[in-house]
Amino acid sequence: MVSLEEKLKSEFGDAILEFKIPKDNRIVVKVSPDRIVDVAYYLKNEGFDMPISAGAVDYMKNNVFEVFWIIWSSDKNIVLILKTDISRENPTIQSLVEVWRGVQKFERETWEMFGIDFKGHPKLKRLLLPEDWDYEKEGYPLRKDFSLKPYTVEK
Amino acid sequence: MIESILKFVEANFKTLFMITVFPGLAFIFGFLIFAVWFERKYLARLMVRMGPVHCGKVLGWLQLIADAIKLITKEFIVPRFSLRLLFFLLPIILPVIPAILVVLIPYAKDYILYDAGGNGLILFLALATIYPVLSMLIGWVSNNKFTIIGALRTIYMDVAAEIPIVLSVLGVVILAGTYDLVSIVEAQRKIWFIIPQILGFIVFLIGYLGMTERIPMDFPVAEVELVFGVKTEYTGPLYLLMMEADYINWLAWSLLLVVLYLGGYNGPNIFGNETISGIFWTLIKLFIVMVVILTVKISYARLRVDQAVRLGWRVLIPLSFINLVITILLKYYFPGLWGG
Amino acid sequence: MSKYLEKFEGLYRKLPKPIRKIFNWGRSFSIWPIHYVTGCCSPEFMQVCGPRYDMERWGILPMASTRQSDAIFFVGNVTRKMMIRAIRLYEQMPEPRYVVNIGVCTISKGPFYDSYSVVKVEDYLPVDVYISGCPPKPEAILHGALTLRKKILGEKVGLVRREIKK
Amino acid sequence: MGIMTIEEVKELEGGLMRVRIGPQHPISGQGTIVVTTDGEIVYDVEVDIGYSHRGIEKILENRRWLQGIIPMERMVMLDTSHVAMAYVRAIEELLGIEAPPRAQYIRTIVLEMNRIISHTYALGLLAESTAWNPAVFLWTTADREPFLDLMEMLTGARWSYSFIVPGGVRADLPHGFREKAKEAIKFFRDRLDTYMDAWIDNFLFEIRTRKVGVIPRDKAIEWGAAGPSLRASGVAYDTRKNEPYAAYEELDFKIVTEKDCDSYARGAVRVKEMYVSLDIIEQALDNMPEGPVKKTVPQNVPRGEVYARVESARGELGVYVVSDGRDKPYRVKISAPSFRNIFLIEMLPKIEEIRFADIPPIFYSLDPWFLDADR
Repeated sequence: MVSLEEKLKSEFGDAILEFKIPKDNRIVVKVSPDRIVDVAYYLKNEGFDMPISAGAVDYMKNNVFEVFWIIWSSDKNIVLILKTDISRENPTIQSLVEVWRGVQKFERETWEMFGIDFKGHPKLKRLLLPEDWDYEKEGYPLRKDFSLKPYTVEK
Repeated sequence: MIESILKFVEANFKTLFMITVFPGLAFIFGFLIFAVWFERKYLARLMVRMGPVHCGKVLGWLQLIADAIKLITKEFIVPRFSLRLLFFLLPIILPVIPAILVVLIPYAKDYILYDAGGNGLILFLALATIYPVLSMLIGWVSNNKFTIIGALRTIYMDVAAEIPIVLSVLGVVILAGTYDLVSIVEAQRKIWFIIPQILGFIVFLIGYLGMTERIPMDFPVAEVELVFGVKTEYTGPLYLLMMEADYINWLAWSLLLVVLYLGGYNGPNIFGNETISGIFWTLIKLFIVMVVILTVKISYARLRVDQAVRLGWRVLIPLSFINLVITILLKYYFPGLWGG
Repeated sequence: MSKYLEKFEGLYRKLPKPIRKIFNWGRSFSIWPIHYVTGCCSPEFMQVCGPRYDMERWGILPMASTRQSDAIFFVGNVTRKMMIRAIRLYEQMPEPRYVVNIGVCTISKGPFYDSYSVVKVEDYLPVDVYISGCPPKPEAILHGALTLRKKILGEKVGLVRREIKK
Repeated sequence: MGIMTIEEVKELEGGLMRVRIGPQHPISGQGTIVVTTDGEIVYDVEVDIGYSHRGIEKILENRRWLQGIIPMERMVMLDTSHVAMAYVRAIEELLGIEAPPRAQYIRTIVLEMNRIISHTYALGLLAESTAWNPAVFLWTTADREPFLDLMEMLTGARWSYSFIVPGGVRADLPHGFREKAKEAIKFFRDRLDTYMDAWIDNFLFEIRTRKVGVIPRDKAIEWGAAGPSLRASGVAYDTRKNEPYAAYEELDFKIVTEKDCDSYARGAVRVKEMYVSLDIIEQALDNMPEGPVKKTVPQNVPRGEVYARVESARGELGVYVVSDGRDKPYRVKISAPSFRNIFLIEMLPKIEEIRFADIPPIFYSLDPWFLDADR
């Protein structure tokens, strides 16, 4: 696993912002958003082939969205968390559907819940929210500035 | 005036009795109530449930009456984009066809309403063809996607089941040497045709399951993909009529099965009256057929359309030809056994 | 209310009392809910239809098509997206039709009291019976179903019950 | 369902129609699948979910750590303790504590009983979807009841237990639980033998499900299948072995896999897994250590982020939790197995011929639970 870190750093240099091994079978890699597709392809060739999940976290104080993909390696049995930070004002990121086809639905959900635009995604269509949901009026539900107060039942 | 009516009734008492009581209206309605109740109760027991219990104190026997009352008093809806007149008329015509089939069947030696001049079998098969066509039309005029797929499947089913049925029935006709249903039953005095015609019986049984839309050949009404098949859009009283038609069709075909292969009304004369014991044995055999079919229903999966059609053309039709050859040989070497 | 329904309504009102009683008896013993699940009480509802609790003893039989059914059992939370469909289903059902709320989510949003998506059923459709619990015990669901039965037995026979709230 | 619009009639003239199966349909559950078909062959399938989306991820940000278990459990009513376990595992990992050994064993028993409850449902619906032996669906409903009774005896509820909490479990085994559990296991093993007989003998069921909905091994990995659907394609992936939790490390069991990759194999995996679950419960009952069942835990969880996963009945259930050191989570992302599995059906018409009548068996062999996919 140490070798993977070295390999990544020698291949991509400064694009690898962070490399952590919090416990057995876990790797956390943080990359800069412009090299995300290259890193993803590289990792796929390293054996990380099955997408498990993808999503985002809203860090309102730092004014960033942290987008993450969780990938499993079928022969090494390691879970990899691939992360990247994008700005909150202009949330666009390259989609990884071309690398791992299975992340399609997760990216679609993230687009819907956060308003993050995944470039190159084949089907950004509403999935979970009702048809009459109005983003202008109601906002994106999983962002931190979305309040549940108007929906709460009065006691 | 009244006298002449009374005279007419006296002269034609038997015919009138047959039309109104047995095997006419009263019998058909009695069968409907019994069959639906029995199906629900029997299947429920096989599913380790109770089925209807509380309606009518004993074994829930009034359940069907309650259902009928509810359905009759419900609003009926005619969908806006359907062909309204046909949508309304076809379900009313539908139960008539199988009801005619029921009265073509001999229940005892001299107890038959209409013997079609010795061509009862041909008339039966000819009339029975109308039922799937009407069913298809109903699916078409309802103008719903599920009913249209159901209608298409009805035709597939007709193609898969009808031709093997006709071919297998030919074996019986050759053995008995007649199209007359009474003579066919009489020809089974010594041996029921299920024994020499075992191949033909299997083919007929599978075709019969198709024509009556029962598992494993019930893909036109496959509820897991088609909701209710062609019945999907019908409400209240019209739905009741469609259900009735379904069960009467089942009754007619089961009776034909009894007549052709299970010896019809033949059986020991236990009541000392040939007519009554004939009717008794017909009904007992009918009941046994019902139980077998319901048991099959609960133990097998449903065939897919293509599988069923393939079964019909690739397996059943060759089988029925082999059956024909065997029948001809039997007829040639043992002519005395078949009464004709 | 359509003209056709009004006409039938008048007819029903003119019927003698014993006949109307018989009608009510028939209706009360054959409540066919739609085969329709909205939320997370559905496993419990399934158990109630199953062998141990067996709702069919009272003639309650889930039906596949809306056209043949008499009642909607809202089984668990109803969301905004589902409510649009539920109203449509309710409109497709023939009169007389009944609505039963199973589970606290359908009554007051329950554990999802601050959800942005869950709605109360009574804001949209007229509700006949409320069954509380999360999920309710099978006995409670049976009791609710029998309460609906009693309600049908005691009501004035007619075709039209109520209009849909907008 | 319903009336066709003019556009749809025109489509029908072109030979194709779009049938919406759900949300009110005998097989649909809370979701919808939109099938483009000419009446027989299926050309395209589209999954439309969200009919029971309650926004659990958002609600969790509004709840304390312990309170969060309650809305979380409503995600999979058939399988609540696995969901709770995933969340609790994440919290315990953040806190850096572990439950006492006796609690781990009790957790294992609860989890495996829940797996049986859930798998009987999947088996019953697969049977129902081919109209194979409609009785089986109701048999499974009946055979679930002994386990529901055990759960009620142990936790006080039939479905939503909230039994597994950070630091252990809420209560110790009650009196007479062991004997009753043994009885239930013996009864259920008999019933499973009956199912196996019915399953293997029933040639019509095999005709309907063999070679239907084949998901090859590489495609299953590429699309991210989960749980039994993945194992039926020959991938030995089971979090209970790969990353053991509760007491699975000390117990002896094998991962069930099948090679056929079709609907039949997916059903067979579930039946065999139930045998394994029964064995695990028996072992856990026999080797149960003595001791306390609960530790006290602080209200606030330290800053950090963690991805915790468990093997729920439908597959791997992962929870990605971010904590900012307060008494409420900052963000919870739930990766639900049904959400991964249900989209497999979208991909299938592209690699093989599917007929309209194949849709229900494929659908139910994937065992989707839409509430879980919607969250």
